[in-house]
Amino acid sequence: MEPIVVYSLVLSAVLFTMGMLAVLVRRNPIIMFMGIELMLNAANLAFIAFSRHLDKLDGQVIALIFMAVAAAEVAIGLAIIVSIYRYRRDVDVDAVNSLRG
Amino acid sequence: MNVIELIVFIAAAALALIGAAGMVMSRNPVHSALFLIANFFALAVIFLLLSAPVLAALQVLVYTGAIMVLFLFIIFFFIQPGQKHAYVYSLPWQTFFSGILVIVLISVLVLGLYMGGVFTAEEHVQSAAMKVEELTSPQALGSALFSRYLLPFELTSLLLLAAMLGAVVLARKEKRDDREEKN
Amino acid sequence: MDYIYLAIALPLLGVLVNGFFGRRMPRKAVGTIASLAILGSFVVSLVAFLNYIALEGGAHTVMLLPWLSLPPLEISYGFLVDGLSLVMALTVSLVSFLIHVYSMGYMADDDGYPRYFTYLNLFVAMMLTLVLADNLVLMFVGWEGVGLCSYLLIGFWYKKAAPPAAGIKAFIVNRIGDFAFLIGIFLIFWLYGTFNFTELRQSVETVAFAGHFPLTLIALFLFGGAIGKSAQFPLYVWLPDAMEGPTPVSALIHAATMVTAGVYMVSRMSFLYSMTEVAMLVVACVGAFTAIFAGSIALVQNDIKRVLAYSTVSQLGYMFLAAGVGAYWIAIFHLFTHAFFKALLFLASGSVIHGMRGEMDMRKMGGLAKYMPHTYWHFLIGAMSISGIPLLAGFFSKDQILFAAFTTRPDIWPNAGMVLWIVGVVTALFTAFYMFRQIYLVFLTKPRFDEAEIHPHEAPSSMVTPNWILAIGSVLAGYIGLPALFAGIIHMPNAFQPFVSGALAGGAHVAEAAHGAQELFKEVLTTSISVVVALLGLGLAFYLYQVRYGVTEKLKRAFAAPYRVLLNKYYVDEFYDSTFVQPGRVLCEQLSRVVDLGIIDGVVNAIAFVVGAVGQVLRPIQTGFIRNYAWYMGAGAILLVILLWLGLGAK
Amino acid sequence: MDALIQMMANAPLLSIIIFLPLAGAIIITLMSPAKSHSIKWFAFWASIATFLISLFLLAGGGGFEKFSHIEQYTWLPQIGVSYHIGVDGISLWLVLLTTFLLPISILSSFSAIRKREKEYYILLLLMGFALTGTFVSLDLFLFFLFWESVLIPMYLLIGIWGSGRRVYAATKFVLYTVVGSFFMLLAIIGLYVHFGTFDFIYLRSHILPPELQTWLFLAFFLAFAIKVPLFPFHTWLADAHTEAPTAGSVLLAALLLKMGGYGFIRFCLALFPDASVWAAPWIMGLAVISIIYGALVCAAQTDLKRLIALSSVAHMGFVMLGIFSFANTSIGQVGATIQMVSHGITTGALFLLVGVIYERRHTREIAQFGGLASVMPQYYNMFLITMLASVGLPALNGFVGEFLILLGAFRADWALGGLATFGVVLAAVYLLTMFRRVFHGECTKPENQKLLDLNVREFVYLVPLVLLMLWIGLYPKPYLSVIKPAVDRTVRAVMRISSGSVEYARSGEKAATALAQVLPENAPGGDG
Repeated sequence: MEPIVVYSLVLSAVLFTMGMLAVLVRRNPIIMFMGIELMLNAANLAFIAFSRHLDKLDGQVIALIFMAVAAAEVAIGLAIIVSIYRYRRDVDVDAVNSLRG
Repeated sequence: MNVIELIVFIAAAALALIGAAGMVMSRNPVHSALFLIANFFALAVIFLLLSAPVLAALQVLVYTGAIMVLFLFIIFFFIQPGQKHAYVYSLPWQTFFSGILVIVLISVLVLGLYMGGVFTAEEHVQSAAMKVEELTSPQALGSALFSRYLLPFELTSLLLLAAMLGAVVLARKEKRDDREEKN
Repeated sequence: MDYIYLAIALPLLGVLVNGFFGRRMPRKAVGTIASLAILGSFVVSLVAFLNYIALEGGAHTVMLLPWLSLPPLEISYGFLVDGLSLVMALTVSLVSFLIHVYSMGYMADDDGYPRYFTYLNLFVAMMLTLVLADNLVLMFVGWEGVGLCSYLLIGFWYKKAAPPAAGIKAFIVNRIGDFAFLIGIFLIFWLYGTFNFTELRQSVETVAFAGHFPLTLIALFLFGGAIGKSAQFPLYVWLPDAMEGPTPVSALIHAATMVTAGVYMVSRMSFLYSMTEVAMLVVACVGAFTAIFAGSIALVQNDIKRVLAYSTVSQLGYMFLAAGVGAYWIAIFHLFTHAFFKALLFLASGSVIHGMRGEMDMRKMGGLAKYMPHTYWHFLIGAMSISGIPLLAGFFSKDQILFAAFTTRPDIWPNAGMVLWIVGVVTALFTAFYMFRQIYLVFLTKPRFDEAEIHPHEAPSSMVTPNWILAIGSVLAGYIGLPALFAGIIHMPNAFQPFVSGALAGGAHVAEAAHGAQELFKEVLTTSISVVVALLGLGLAFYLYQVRYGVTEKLKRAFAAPYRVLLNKYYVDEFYDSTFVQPGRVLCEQLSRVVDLGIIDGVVNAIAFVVGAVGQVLRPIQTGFIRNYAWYMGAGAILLVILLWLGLGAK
Repeated sequence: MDALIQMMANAPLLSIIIFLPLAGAIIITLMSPAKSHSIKWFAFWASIATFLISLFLLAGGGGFEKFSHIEQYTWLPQIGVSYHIGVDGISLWLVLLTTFLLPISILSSFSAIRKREKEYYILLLLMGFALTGTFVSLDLFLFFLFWESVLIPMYLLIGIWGSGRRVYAATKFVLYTVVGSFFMLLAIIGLYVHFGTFDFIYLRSHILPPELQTWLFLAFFLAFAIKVPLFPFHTWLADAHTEAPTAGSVLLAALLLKMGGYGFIRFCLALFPDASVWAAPWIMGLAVISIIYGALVCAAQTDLKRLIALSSVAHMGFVMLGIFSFANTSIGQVGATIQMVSHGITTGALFLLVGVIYERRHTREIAQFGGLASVMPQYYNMFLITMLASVGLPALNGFVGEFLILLGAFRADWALGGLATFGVVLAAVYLLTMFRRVFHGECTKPENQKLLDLNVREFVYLVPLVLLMLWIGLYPKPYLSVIKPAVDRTVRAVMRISSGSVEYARSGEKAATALAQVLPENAPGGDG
């Protein structure tokens, strides 16, 4: 495999992990969203790396579709955050725990 | 893979990593947004290196252009700047376990790559140069989208429509009666 | 004569009429309809009786309707008309008719009048079904039907506390007897395949089983049923309590008809009993023991009806003694005569109670002869007849029983005859004593009550006339079955025995077989002994109660302990209560609370609790924090990857 | 007239009988709850119509040995399920009992039910629909469908219109039955997997090898034993009865319990003969325990309805004893079938009678009553006859069933038969003591003194039951002649196995040796 592909795969792994870290650690939902975006991008990177490696367009098409998905997701996510925000002024994920067992 | 590409790649990778770290660590949401934008630019460059010009452009246009702007828009409008949320972690165990999980994740991924023989495989002989350009050219991608991948393409449009509707419904201002009913 | 079933249909008709319209009809009408119904069945049985004699025809069955017809099992509404069933039918219907007439007067002012006559008619219908049935199951229908009617009639005055309890006691004790009867029925079916008496008789006599075990088993189980119904030793406790019911009921059910059902059943199944020595001996011994046991209790009872109740139990013991020694026709003959004089005694005591405004305790009576001359004569005739004073019905029947017992010689226990005879004679002594004690206490001694306040009066004619008929019956009834000894003297051939024995099995060792001079001598000996004993009893009673009245008090103090035991009926009731009733109640209580609610429900509720508890354990996982959930998702995803990877790796 | 009968005979009678109540229920949903009067009478007339049509089943002529009035339409061909219904001697009387008791229970709840009458009558009609369906379905899938659909209306009936701990009782009732029927579903699927079809007629003619039968039999056994109820599984019955409304407990006692018994005869004996013979001694043992235990527990009850419910446990113990007494005659099974019908009538009547005083005094505690005989003479007579039928007095319907069952049981196993016969005595004990405490003695309590006697409506729905009791008791021939051939046909397989196999040697031979050392082998009573 070409070094460029290998390196980008490694990079994608690291980025994905940092994205997850952001999601798990941070309490501000917006940051969590950014973490998710980052994870998505890492995945895109991996796809494109493989597309390059296998010389097929499939990887890129999927990456493209992922972007659309990501956009949709962000729209909904932020709308929820806005409604939470309007309801209780500050936005702290841990405060919103009324839906528990 | 010649030396220039390597240097560019390393620079971009470094930028990406810094962006990601900055996004995670920074206390001010605006800063983390900007860090993320930097990260996306670095990724765009790497996409170019991986000969995916269309996606690199889209990455810049869609991700940084649309999504990050939306983020910033939300941040500016709804969250007073300078509002430092206390670093007090409400879930003491959460960070510790997350750390463990992250380590496990990274080790699994890397091990997977290693076991998959990624590092040892020999050079992939470059087929004809021309094939690469026309392989990843916008025309090829466009025709692929409308031939083999027509169904996913249409479904994505449907998805976007749904998302739009959802966002509008969720974020609209309540009418007067909703507010009375709420408080 | 194939409309014998009318004898049952008429009383049933009476039941329907009185049952539905009784309340709306005048009292007189209700009483007359009921009595006419019984008179009708008496006439029908009389006609059948005359046909039976005229035709010299043997027994014949009248098939009415199939009842349970499942191919191996054929039970139908069939009625057997033969000597035995006719004698019973005649006795039952005649005595019932007289008692119905008597009840019209006795129950005149009772508010449950129509209900009383409905139950009485139902009783007679059921008794006739029992007597005329041609198969065991239909007999069982009559058997339980009679038990039901005795429950209803004993508990007739349900407002008071005691009668319903006595009614239930009677029904349940009868039911225990019926349990044994049912087992007998099942055994018979699975061994012989049929219930019909005639078929059964043929198959029992033809299918000779090597061992007699099954036959004895059947006989004993059937006898168990008879013990329940005819109040023999273990299951007699219900009869004395049955006196809670109206007196005519006691007269009809607990003296003349129902209690004799057991004797009838044993005689009807005589072909089976005579095949097993053991069962016969058991019947005789139980009969003898009950006779002397009940006789001894009757000596000291103070309630006028309870004395008669125990006397009935004792006389029934005599009948079973006769059946046990193989003299079935004598048992039926004693049953026939007993029906008359015991019904007479009960009705006479009814008149006494009626006259004394419901007073039953003999110690508060006395000197009633001058107030109630008729009733006094009735009572005297009845007493003399039952204690075996010569020339009266009781003498002839009881004497032949003693003679039959005396001469019997079962090879299991050769001198059983002697023991049974002695027991019989002693019981005869008791009988004579307690009957005349009753006469003195009630009629002859000084009145021990305030005459002005109660001013006893003679019973109305509607009660006295039936008693006179019964009195004549108690005198003449004995002459149709004279023992051989007297038959010669008054050349009145013994008509009863040939008439009845057609249906009965000729017991191997029945007395009348050998009639040599030596037998005659034995008969004279036993007869004279029983006469002496009867007079002795009379004299003893005369001495104790007439001559020196005070002495009985001293005797009671002298033999205080035995007197108390006898007075309390050997504490049998208390024994039953403490060994069966109380533990039974506690068992039910425990079963219901501990086992039903405790264990079984406990297990079920425990399972429900466990499920709940498990739910509780898993509850904290849902913390509500999104980041926890995110973490779970992440961990899950990674785990999945690892598993997949391992899986792929493994392949 | 006979043209009408002919037309009726070949019309799809059974489907009409099943779906008419359903149609009635649907129409009632359209009626407005305000007009409760018209709802009540409409429901009543709908059920009466069903009953009259069901009488045409008899008019159709033709013996009921094989299944008659068969209707078969393919329903889910992919998995081999067909809407296959038919009626034979065993199920005929149960169907008629259902259509007969439905109008009675509706009539009896006219004054008893005040709230939400519309839903109440809809549920009652649904009960009729589901019950009739259960008794006539010849396709295991269809049978299971109807079997489960009975639960829903019953659950709601107990849960909403019940009294006291009704929710607990309703849930317990549903859980018990569902657990049982879950195992039955597994068995049904097992059969389907093995044979590829749910059709009962096919399954009946292709018997599984003995070793496979045991587990499937146990699954069916559990489902039906809970429904019967047999000894260890009976605690739901007492709660369900005490808390159910009058009409509910009438249907529950008279028909739901029979689903278990019917299931045993129709499915267990026909489909798993070897397993039935293998399990017979155990089940007979449990049955006898049910009889004795049920009776003893009854004696200690203070609640009238609970007492009658537990008496059903004892009576159904007799039915189970009858079903599983195998001894080359089918007397026991015929007795069990007729006993199911007569128990339905008797216990139905008893619950209606309890309903009468419950409506007036709103209490079921026996201690509250006393001396009712003097206050309500007509009621006293009616209760007396029903109670005597329940005790099993000859010339009334209880005796016919019990006598045949005990006769059969005695042949199969004389010890158990003898013990069961003692149950007859216990029955008298608890019923008579209850009767005395309620009716006899002085009428002391003021509330009891002013109780009114039976009114016309109550007479209308009690008299037919009493007449039926007398008819079955005095002349059961028409009933038995229909049941006998059908039972023989169902039980033939089991008979062949039980007489040939070792089991027979153990149970039958034990009876033989005990009874007679030298019994000639072809004892006259033998050939069933």
